[in-house]
Amino acid sequence: MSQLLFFILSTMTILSALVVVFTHKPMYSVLSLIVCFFTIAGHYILLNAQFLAITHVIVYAGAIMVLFLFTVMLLNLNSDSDVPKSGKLRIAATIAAGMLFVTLLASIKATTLGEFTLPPPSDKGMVEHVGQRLFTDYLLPFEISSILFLSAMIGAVLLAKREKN
Amino acid sequence: MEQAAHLVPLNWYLFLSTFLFCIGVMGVLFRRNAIIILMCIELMLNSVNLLLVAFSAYSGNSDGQVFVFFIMVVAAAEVAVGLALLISIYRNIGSTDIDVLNKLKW
Amino acid sequence: MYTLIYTCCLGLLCLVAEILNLRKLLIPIILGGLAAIFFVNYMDWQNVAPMIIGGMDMSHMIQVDHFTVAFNGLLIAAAALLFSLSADFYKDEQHHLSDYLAILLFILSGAMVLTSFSNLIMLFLGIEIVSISLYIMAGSRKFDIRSNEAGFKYFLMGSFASAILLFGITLIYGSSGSFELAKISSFAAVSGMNSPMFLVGSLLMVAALLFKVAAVPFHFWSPDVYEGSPSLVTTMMATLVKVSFFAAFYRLMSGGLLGIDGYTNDILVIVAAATMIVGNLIALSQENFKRLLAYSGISHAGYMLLAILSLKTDSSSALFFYGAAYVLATIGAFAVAIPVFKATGKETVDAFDGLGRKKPFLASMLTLSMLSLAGIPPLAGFLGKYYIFSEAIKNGYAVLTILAVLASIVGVYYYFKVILAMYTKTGDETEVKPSLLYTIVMLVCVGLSLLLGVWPGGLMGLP
Amino acid sequence: MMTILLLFFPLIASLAVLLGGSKLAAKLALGLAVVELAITGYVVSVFQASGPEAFYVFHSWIESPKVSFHLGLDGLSLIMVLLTNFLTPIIILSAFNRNTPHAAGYFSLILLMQFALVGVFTAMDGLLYYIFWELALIPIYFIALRWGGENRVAITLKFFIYTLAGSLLMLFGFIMLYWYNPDQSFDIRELYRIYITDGNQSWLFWMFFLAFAIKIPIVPFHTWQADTYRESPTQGTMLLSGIMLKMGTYSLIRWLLPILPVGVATWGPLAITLCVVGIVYASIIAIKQRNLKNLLAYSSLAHVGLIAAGIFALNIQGLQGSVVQMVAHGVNVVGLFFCADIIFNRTNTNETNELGGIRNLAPQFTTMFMIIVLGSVALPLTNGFIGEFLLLYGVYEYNTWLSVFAGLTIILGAVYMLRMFKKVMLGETGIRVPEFPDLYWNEKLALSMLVIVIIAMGIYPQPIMDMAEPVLQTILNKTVI
Amino acid sequence: MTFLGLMIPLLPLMGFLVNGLLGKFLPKGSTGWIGSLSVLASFVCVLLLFKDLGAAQAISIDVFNWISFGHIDISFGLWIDSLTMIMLMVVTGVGFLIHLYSIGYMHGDHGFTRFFTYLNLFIFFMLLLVMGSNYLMMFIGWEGVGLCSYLLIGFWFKNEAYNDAAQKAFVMNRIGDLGFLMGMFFILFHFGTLDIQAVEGLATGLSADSTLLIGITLLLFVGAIGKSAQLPLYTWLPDAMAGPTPVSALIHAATMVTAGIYMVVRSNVLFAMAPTTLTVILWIGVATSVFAAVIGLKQNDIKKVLAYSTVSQLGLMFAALGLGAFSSGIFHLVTHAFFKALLFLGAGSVIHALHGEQDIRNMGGLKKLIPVTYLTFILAALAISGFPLLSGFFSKDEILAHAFEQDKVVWTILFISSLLTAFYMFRLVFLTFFNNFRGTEETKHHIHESPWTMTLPLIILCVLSVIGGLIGIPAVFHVSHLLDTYLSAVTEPSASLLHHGEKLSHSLEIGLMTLAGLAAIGVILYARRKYITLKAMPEADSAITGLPKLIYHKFYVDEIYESWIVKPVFKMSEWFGTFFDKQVVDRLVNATADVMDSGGKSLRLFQTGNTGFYVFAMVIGMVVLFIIRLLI
Repeated sequence: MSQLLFFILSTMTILSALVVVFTHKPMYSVLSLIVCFFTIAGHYILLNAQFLAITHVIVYAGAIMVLFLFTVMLLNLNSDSDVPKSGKLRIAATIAAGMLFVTLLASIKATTLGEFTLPPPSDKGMVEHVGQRLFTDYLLPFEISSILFLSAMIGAVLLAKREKN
Repeated sequence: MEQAAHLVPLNWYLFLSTFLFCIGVMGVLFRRNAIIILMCIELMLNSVNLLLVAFSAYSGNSDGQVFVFFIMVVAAAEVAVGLALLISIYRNIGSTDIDVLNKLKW
Repeated sequence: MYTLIYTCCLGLLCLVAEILNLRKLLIPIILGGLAAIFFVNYMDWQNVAPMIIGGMDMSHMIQVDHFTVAFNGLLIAAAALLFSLSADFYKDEQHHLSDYLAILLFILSGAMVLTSFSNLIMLFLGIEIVSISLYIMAGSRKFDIRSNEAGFKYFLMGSFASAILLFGITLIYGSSGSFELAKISSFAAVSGMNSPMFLVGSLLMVAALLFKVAAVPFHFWSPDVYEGSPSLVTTMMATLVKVSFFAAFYRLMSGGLLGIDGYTNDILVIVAAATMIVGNLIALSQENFKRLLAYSGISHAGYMLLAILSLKTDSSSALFFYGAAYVLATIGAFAVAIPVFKATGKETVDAFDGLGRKKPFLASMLTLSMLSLAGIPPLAGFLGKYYIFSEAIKNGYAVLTILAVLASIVGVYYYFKVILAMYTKTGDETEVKPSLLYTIVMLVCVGLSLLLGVWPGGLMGLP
Repeated sequence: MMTILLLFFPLIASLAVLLGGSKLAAKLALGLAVVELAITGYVVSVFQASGPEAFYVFHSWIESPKVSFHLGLDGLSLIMVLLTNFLTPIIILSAFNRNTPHAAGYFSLILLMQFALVGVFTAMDGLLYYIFWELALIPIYFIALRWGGENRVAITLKFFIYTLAGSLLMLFGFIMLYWYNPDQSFDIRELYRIYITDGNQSWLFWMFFLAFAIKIPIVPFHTWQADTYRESPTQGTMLLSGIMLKMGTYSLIRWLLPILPVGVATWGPLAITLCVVGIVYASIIAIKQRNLKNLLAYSSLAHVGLIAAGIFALNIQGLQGSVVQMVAHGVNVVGLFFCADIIFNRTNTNETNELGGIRNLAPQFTTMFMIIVLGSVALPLTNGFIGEFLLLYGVYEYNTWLSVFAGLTIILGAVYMLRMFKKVMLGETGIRVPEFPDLYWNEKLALSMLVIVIIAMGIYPQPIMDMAEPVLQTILNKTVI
Repeated sequence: MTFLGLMIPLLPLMGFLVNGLLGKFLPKGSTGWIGSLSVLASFVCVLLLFKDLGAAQAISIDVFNWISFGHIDISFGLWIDSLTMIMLMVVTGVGFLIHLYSIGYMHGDHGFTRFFTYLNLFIFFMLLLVMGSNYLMMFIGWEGVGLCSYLLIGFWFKNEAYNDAAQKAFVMNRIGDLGFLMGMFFILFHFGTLDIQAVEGLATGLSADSTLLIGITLLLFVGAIGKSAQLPLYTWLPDAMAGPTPVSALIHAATMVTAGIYMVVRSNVLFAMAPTTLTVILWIGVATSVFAAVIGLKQNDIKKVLAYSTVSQLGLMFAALGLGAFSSGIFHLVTHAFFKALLFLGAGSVIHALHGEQDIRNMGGLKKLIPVTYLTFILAALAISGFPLLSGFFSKDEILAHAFEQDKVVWTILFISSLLTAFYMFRLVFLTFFNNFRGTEETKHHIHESPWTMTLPLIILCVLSVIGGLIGIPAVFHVSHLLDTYLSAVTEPSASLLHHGEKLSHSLEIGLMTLAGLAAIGVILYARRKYITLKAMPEADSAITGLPKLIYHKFYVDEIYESWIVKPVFKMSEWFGTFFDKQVVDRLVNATADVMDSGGKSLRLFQTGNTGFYVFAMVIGMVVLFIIRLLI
């Protein structure tokens, strides 16, 4: 059952990811990426990370992808403006990525992870636990990430604001 | 449920993530449209997230999950800045094709 | 211990100052603040204690030690010099001044995270704070296509590298079960070599960090970004940021991956060799000054990798000294270059034509900086180079060191190209007038370069 | 204390001249250089009584890679310092009445050069020595670059990079020595004692030899030389040929022979062969050189080749000869280049074909020039003879046939020097010699000093040899394996 | 006596210094007198010393320790014994006369002071040469006189040819000097000292004719070949006639060129112990003697004839040394100094009278116009030709007798050579002084006898040439051989080492002398018939053909040297300098830089500016790193 679910979700994930890469229309890419994110959220639930799954949907599908969508529409991008790379480069890209995949797998194939088993469901994935950790052990990174946000915020405003030349 | 999940080896997640990661890499190499490339990078980040959660779940320690939060934070910040840059570029050259960006070379 | 926090606060203060209309006082405030932070940092040297926030010990996130304090001191000093340059540099962009300065301060705080992290999450956050801020700063001249291009290129490749870094972190986490450097280190020492996943993870992390320090073959971003970015940002990238990344690299390798150095070092040897060769050779034919320094920076990265390679015998002091010498020389060079660029409107080497006749003082400052970069005694650059070579030889990298020696001979040629332009060519009669702060920065940088070259004193062997 | 004063006085002088402004520069520089010479004279006068121990200076300098500020003045160093400090005022004097632009910078650089040279000759710590060695390159480079001839840019850059290439290899060699040294320091006393395996000595030899061979220069590493000499301003050429080359030969004696005896034994035969081939090669080339400065450059190449050959002969007469000849060659070559400059100053050319008949117009100059030429062709009772005699005898003891070959310099030297003298000074008045005022006071003074030394040393060289003897014996004993 | 010994070289040195440094402040003309008187004073010292110093005595003066290194000490020392004494007398005596002569000869010359300066310097160096107590001291003098020779040959420096001649002399001497130097190295290395007396003492401990001794002596002899103008290094001497005539007389006839003879005699023990070397010397001397005499037959320049005659006579002296007859060599050296100096001075007087004309084809009939010159000149010519009872007769016959004792072939050749000498000398005399003047009337009008400063030395030398033989009257006349006896202390050690042939019987010796005398007279008469009676004239240059042309052009030796040695060296210089050094050695250096440069230029093309490519390269780079890691 779980394996079946895994397979279904994985197939969807991979297919939607491939669509993101191969489709000509940016809009399709965005949409299929959203699909992809939803399937990943499914994986999270499978892995007992319920809070994360929610957050994932909210942040990615809800915020990031909307941002993408806005941009695509704001810039009025469509398939006409999207010139594909030449054939040779596409082949080269595929080969390079393929080689990366092969070498990565070849390098870690010896790892025996099959013995790992999923522990019984616990509250680890629950908001209480995660929150607890986030505000104790991970307090410092949490605070520091605010600096990151602040910086990004200022930057985004700085860059995207329309100004007179 | 738990019985069934039991049967999904961690290796599969590793494989899936790696594959997803490489699709993302391929997308970055494959496309010229900056927005799509950005999306492919998001894809790569998500593959990492997936793997982290899987590791976290299987090892029963929640550090991985917490890390994913931070990755999301960073991803969001990155996207915000990236899209802002993109807009700024688009205003100047009217294109999101990265091949047009070759003033600086050699 | 709290320098990091104070720096962040200083950044916030900047933003507040904008609201309070204190724009004119910004630079003095920052410089004063940095001085205070420097002092705090100095006090830390005497009394290294764990960081405690809200009653919680944060030493699993941040580990303040002598290494940290030393590098933080260097970073703060570099930042102070850079801020001194910024007053004049952003004269025409007053309305964005506080934004820029805040971001620059955030970069400094990110860099401080990099020198002190003891957890991969802090490493990641530090890198991202620095990188994302830099994407912004690189693209901050938004009507300048070149700046756009620089920012965006840096952003695209940087994000890509971040993804790789994350993948590496994940694999390490998967195999060692922790993000904490100490635990990773003990895992690496015990079973690191037997865990392929761990090794692959390390390799991916190393690759990502090599990207950040612009080592071949991950260096492609750096010339383009250096050239396209506003000069001050370029200066920052070349100095503060580069050194902080190296500190992070060193910390990661020595604090976490020491157990598998047999695995990573072969890779680093190849990369270091390629970096020194490629950086120096391409720099030979550069006309743009910033681009030239970018390639020179690549080659310096190659030399600094020698220090990373020899960390078994604690080469941190060599890395530190080299970094200090490099920072001083580069800032000194840019302190001359920025006013010259402004006056001539060119950023090529021939912008300096005839400077030796027009402004002998400026020319001599730039000359000394270049000589220090080229590693010629009695300037600090020489001792730095010597120190690093010495460490590398001690660790048995004799052949690589010979290569480094030969590469640095090539390096002399292009540094002298600048000097020759100043002294042997005649340029147009544009008046170059650096402000007082610039002059002070030059004097400080060059003076310190000379002083450190003659009297390295306690700075050698510091961390 | 005296050593420190001796070393740093030129540096202070250099700064003083730089700040003193261009109008005063020449006089100020000369005055300060004379003071330095006086200090040297004082040191020499007390040296006999006090011995070298009185002049050792030792301070720790850098802790972590142990570098000490270790200066010393033994006989060998003192001779070299004396040479430097004797020639510097003369070099400065030679620049009088020449209207050098930016005089403050010029003389300041000359004095800075003096500082570096004294440092090279007194440093007794490997890294300290190396720092001075490279430091010496900078002022001379800028002297040549800013005040040099037409094609100076490319030529001086080549010179700089070429010599720097050698030096960096030496740096590498020093670092290797540092780690071979169980106590891990650069101190010469310890470097003299350390054990290095034969294999390591063999390749370390090249690290040092290349540096010195480029600086000296020994054929085939000499191609920077003639061009640089020609393009440098005269004072630069004098510094280069008169003193700076001696850095190489001095270093052979001081650093290479005692530290790497096995390396020297292994590669010495090749080195000495190179030197001797270089002597003949350079002498032959010199014959047909049309530019006076080029000719002198090649002649200098031949002479220093002999010095190096004498050093590699590894016997006391070779070493003594090299020391004497270093001084002699320094004095002679400075004189020769000064004469070339005097000619250039008046005729605006150094092409021998365009000169001639100067003897008639300037008899005093001719006499001085003649004596210096004779010194450099090693006529007995001039300094050159003592040196060449000892050197050739040293080479003879090493290998008879090599000495015959090296001895060709006696013949070829006469050929090119006299040919040059004839073309430049004798015969009908040359096309570029419409009028030729005889020596001005500064020229007369400088040349007479040189001439006096040339003859005095030729008649009574023993003080120099006595001074050098103990040092050389010690070093020689170390080369015995 | 030490004081006197020191004064001998110091006086000319002082003359040199005074003239050289203060010459231009002194009244014009006084410098000549200063120069001359300093030499005269030196001569007086020599005479005083001679009076005090017994024949077998010697003084050694160590002035100071000159060079010492390791275990070797070379002192700046002087050594005066009977051999030195003779040389001193010749050098200072003849030297003074020539100085005196020069006052007249050089009168009015632009470089009058300079001339005397050089001349004094020469005397100083020549004195050092003969007084040096060790080989290195001798070498100082040896090279020093070479220098003065160079300066004086090129005295009239505006003339390119003169400068070339001067340079040639110096360089050729240097070739010999290298041999001498190597010889010294051999000595120093094997004996540990350069002191002549010590070396001789040590050498006697070696076996005779050992390789070492042969090596040493041959190398020293190479030096002598250069200095004394023997085959094959003689060509500089005829060219050296470019110098003023007194110079030719002093340096290139009487003193410097005989330094080689002196050196061999000084080291006679060494040479006596190396018979092989003696044989070499003998044959070189013989060959030079006849070769130069043959060339002398066809020369038309009055000084060139004398120059070749000098070469020939030097050859004769070397032949004597080769025969082991060291004192005979010195004897001829002394007499030769007298008459050859006289001949040159006479020639100078002629040239002076003719305002520089030197070609005998343009002379003739001068005997009435310049009678003193004529008379002294002809007596000197008779002396050199071996006219009975004149000085040359005795010294030459002594050598011939030695030759006859040991080797008839040598005797024959030398005999022929001396006949040739007689012939060309009288060809010279007759063409110069007899018949009618062949120059322009204008010139003839101006011919006048020289002033007394010039004629006085002529007369004194003439007297010496005539009676000089008295110091060496052969034993057949039952008078003691003064010179032999005087020198015996020096030559004794070697005499015992040499195995002389059968002593000639008195009758045979007298017979040989008679034969030589008669033959000389016969040749003179033949010359008289040819040049006075038949009024034969040397052809104009263009008319000379065949063998005479070969001789006239000195067997083209100069040309051969020029094209076989000088030109190739110059070509090599040219080739090395312009091609090899620049295009090969330097090109290699530059090529390194070029490789770097082009490497950089091609590498930078990878920096395309295309982000896609950059990322691609990163990925490939990572893949490569992985593959490397997988494979290693």
